[in-house]
Amino acid sequence: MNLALLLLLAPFLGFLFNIFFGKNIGKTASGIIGTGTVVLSFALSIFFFLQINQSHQAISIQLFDWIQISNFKVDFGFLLDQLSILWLLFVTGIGSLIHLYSISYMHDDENMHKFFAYLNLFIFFMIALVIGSNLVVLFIGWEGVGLCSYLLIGFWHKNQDFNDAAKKAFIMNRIGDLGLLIGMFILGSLFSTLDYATLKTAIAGATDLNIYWISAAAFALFIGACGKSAQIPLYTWLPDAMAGPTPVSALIHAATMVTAGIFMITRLNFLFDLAPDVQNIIAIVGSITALVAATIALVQTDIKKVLAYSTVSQLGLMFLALGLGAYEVAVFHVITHAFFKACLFLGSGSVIHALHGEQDMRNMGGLKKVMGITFITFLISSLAISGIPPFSGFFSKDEILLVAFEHNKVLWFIASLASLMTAFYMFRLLYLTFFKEFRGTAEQKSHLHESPSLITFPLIVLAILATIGGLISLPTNSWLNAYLAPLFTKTATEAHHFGTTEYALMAVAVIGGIVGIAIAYAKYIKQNQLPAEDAAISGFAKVLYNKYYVDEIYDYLFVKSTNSLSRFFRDQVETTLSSLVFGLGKVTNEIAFQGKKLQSGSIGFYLFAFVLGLCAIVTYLFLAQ
Amino acid sequence: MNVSLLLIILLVGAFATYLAGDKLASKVALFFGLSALGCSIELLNQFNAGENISYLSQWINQPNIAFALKADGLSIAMLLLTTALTPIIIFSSFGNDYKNAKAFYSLILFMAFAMAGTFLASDGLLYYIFWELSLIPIYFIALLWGNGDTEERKKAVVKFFIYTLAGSLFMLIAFVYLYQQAGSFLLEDLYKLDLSATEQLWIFLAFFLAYAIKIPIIPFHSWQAKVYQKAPAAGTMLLSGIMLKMGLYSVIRWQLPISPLAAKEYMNIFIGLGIAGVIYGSIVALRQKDLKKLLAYSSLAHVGLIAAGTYTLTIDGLRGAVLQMIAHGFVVVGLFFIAEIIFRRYETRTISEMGGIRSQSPKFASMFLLLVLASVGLPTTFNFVGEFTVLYSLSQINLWFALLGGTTIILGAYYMLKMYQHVMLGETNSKVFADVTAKEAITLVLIIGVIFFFGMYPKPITDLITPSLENILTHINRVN
Amino acid sequence: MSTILIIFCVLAAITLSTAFLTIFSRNPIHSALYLVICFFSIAGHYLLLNSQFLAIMHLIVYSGAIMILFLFTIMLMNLNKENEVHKPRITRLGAIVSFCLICIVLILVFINSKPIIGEYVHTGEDYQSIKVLGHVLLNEYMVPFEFASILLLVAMIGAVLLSKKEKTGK
Amino acid sequence: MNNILNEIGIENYIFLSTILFCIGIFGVLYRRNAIIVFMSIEIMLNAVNLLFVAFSTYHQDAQGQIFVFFSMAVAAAEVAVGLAILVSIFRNLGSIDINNLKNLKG
Repeated sequence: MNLALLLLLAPFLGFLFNIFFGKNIGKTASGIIGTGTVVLSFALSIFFFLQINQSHQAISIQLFDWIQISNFKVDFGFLLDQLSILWLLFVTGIGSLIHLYSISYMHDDENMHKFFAYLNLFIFFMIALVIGSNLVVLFIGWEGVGLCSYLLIGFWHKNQDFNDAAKKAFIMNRIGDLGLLIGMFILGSLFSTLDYATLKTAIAGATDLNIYWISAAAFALFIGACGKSAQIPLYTWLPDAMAGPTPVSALIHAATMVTAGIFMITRLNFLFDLAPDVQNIIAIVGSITALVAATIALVQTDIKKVLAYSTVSQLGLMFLALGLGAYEVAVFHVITHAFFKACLFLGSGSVIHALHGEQDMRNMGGLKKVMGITFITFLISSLAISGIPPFSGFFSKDEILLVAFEHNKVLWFIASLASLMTAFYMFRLLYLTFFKEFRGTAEQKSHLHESPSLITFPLIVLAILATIGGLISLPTNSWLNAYLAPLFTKTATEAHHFGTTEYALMAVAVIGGIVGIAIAYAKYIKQNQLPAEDAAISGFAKVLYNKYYVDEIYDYLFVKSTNSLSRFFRDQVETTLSSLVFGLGKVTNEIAFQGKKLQSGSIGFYLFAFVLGLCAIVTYLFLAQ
Repeated sequence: MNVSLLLIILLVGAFATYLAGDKLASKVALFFGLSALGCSIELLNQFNAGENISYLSQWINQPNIAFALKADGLSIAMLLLTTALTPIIIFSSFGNDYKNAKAFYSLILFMAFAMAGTFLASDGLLYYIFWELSLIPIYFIALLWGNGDTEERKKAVVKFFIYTLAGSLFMLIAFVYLYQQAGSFLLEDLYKLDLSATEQLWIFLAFFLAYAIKIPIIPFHSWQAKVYQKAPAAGTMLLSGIMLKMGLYSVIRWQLPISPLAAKEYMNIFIGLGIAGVIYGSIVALRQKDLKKLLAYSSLAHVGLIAAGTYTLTIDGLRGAVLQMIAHGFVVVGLFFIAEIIFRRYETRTISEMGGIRSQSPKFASMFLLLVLASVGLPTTFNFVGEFTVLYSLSQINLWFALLGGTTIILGAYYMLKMYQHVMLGETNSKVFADVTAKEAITLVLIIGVIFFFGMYPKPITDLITPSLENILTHINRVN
Repeated sequence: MSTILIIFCVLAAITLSTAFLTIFSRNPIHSALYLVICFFSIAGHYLLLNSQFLAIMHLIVYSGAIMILFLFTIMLMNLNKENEVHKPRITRLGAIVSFCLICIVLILVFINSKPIIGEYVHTGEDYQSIKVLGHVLLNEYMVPFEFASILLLVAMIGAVLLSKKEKTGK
Repeated sequence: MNNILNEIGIENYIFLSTILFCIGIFGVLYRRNAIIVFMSIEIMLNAVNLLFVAFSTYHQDAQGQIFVFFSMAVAAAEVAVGLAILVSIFRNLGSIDINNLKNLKG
């Protein structure tokens, strides 16, 4: 128990230390402390993993009461089971690597200690999210990682554009958070608990389940997941979030935080299984997101933007798997994706580092020669994400496509199309960045260099993982499925029956990937094309380049309308209300003023009033009865 | 210990502060504020030991008015809020150089006295007297030490005074009517009354008018923003931190149990008003140019949610409301203090004239950010506990209420972060921003500490208020 | 119809008509003279009710003192001309309406109160001779009596002060 | 000897004094000349006095008559002061038309 707490609190202690003393102890020291705490957590995660892999017994910790609700109470409780430990492993593992990477990457920044503090805080919240034993503790982590994302996207806070991006990320996440809250409220009132274990038994034991409300809860939770995991319609924050330093993009916006939605849905799989309508929605949203994001990624020229949309697209695939009830497949893809996408981001970070902040691919090229390690790791990851065997992405993506084919051909087609595009844009990225001649300025060229070993080491590790990561769940003999089996109610983990269809599908997927690569090769190597300048883009490409104008539409529909409503309220309604109140005063004043005129001073008039008053009083007293 | 000792300390403190002279006034006031805090902690101990904390003596025979004070868990929670915030507010004013300081600090203590009395009184007329008494010091504080154009300030403050006074008169009428029915102003006697539905409706409305103006619930809020803007920092803190809570407390203590039928019958309307306040306040806050006005509207939004919680008439709603009241009290005091700190350096409250402070004073930025986060109800802050409970109670009434009320977490984040961005972030400001002084830092750290401690461990407060809220709830549910 | 009733009717008729004439006369002197007649008739009523002392007092105070005062004032102001501008017609109409209204209201009140009309008590005691009145006045009403004298004194001083010509030359 | 009211009836006195009183009111309303207004007031006072005396007889009691004495004393004082005021008004304004007296206006 104490070790579990240490696992949770180590990054938090690192955060406290760095925020209070980080400035005084020097950059490297604060980086080492930040990294060390996460490595400690990672070690503890391994410890718990080994423990649980043997005992198959979940560890549950209750700390103290937190929130008291009439029909239940929420406590600080933690649950270490297969799922949470799996997540812990790659969160802290990749976290450690990225911390390590950051020591070098952020070394020039004056606020490096803060950077590490925030990263540590993020890891802390992520751990809380993962190991919380109930939805509210999950919510702490959920909001906490959102906060860290806000802090880290806006890390260079002097640039208001970055701050805008940070704010946007936080607020869009909060829209999802509201959904999560609503889902919690429905669950709370239905089952009087928010604890996963009790919830599971309550649902399993219930005889008359109200499917309508359960579906509502599942849908609300899905909205929450949409926000955090950047699905349509709440995905636009993620590409903007690339404003943050690249390690942040790798850690938060590719590998860990954005998978929180998938974690939550997997966690509550027993609930989602009861709501097939919601599952359908999830699958459809996931596949559409995958396709839309992939199309946008086709034409982006900012290296990080391409990766960002690629992330959205991959997350869409995961949601597709979730929607089809194949939770373990989604988890599998989460893990492999974490490896190769972190690697890709870190690799792009390495490139950006070498080019001193240049992110536009049109100004890159030919880096293969100078940045060998970066190139190779990048290539491996690109192959992995494109689904080329034997790299890890092939296995996970293939499983998703298989599941989709089993359920719905249209979804399969969309997903396949998205993967084909993935292969194309990834290799477009690769070719534009690393092949041909360097297109940047001469000054940049003179500084080109391979990154230091602190940067390349994580790249190598991640590339290895991206290569062999597929081993944990081979199509016929899946360790992962067996490991996760206790979590799921449905026995969907049965090994696929491998027949001709499956092999054919696999072949189609691989061929699709190769076709994508080939098109990219033809276009950018053979024909030596370059993406057009911003002004020269036209037609559908322009729509894609401008991301379907979704940002503009949202801006117009929500931000502008809210702002003009606000202005209307401020200028019209407020003044009206205010003048109504003043109006009351004015009416009183006016009555007094008019009444004053009655006091004309004319004795004759007074006497009349007197006599009439006398009449009235006498009538009232003696005659009215 | 006698419960009236608390009131005596505060009252004596007010006079002593005045007599101490301008130089010593602040210290004397702080001393008495702290002793009042000690006194209420002692009351808390006694209460936890199971003692009955009340004081009753006949005051006027004809009509039958008693000097009746009674403290249950709810009252003690509110007393703690009052007596904890009063020293903080006094301490936060140390950095300002007010002229005629003795009167200023004396009025603050006097106000604390009146508010503590309001929370303690269990006799209708006594309660009413304290209720109105609290209006007098804040009127002078806002009028004499406020900022901005004198004429405009006078207008705003007089409007506030007359508006709230007018609302309270309806409450007085309700009390007179209740007295005619019950023959006594004592709370227990009023609880026992068996009024018809129509009578209850009228009484409910009369109370509502008084409270809706004080809290304020839209559309009765038009005094708020201007007064918050014009009043001095301490005045704004008193208003938003404690005085608002008087209204909410009174809803729970007086309005709901005395007229439960009406409260049940028209529940949806009043919850709707509260939630309308949430959305309206948040949206208006989006485009405020003045920092204090923005905070005022944010306060309107939060208070709307609290009010909606109280009108759900569920234990969750009441408990969440009380928790949120306390949390909001601390946060809003902290935020107004932030505004004051900036004003001390920049001599402005206009948001567009700020910006880039974070790079000048990172410490200040962190503390500000923590308060902003608390205000938007991030989990592990006290506000989250209250907000969560209130929203849950709303969802029990109608899911749409929770959904609409929940927009506060989106819109709240929007306007607060937008404000934070324009006040703190961006290119380094050309004007010099001296780092926070030790006194300022202590104040802020105290507030932040309270917010996070109770955000993690709200159990003491929950346990304190729950029995008395359940008791009130049985009174509410006595008729069906 | 008894003699007394006839006397009453005649006196009442004189009272009312002279009262009206007082008001309608354009010349203040005439008004004053009609008022004197009115007072005389009221004194007649007193006599009819067997209150001789009061009747005498009435004559002395009203017809003697007060009316003389009036006449002197009128002469002092030289108002014995019919130069008064009448009030506007609407006011006069209003006055008549009010007059009718209050008459009706008051009379209705008396009618509504349903007085018991029947035998009147006659104790045979002496209650209104000078002797009895003086006794009551100086025993039971001693203090008010003294105050009345102070009042008269004060009124006298006041009247003198008020009507004294202000010294204009400064 | 009989009560004289047996012959006349108290109600006749009531009506008489009521009408007399109303005539007084009418005079006050009708005329602008302050002197006449004063006279109307005297008529009203006398209407009341008359009723006092009538009731004094009705009750066979001296109290009513005593009251009339006081009433007379007050009336005398009032007339003395009132007329003095009128005189001084006349001196200042040159007329005693009550429509000219508008100084009561605040």
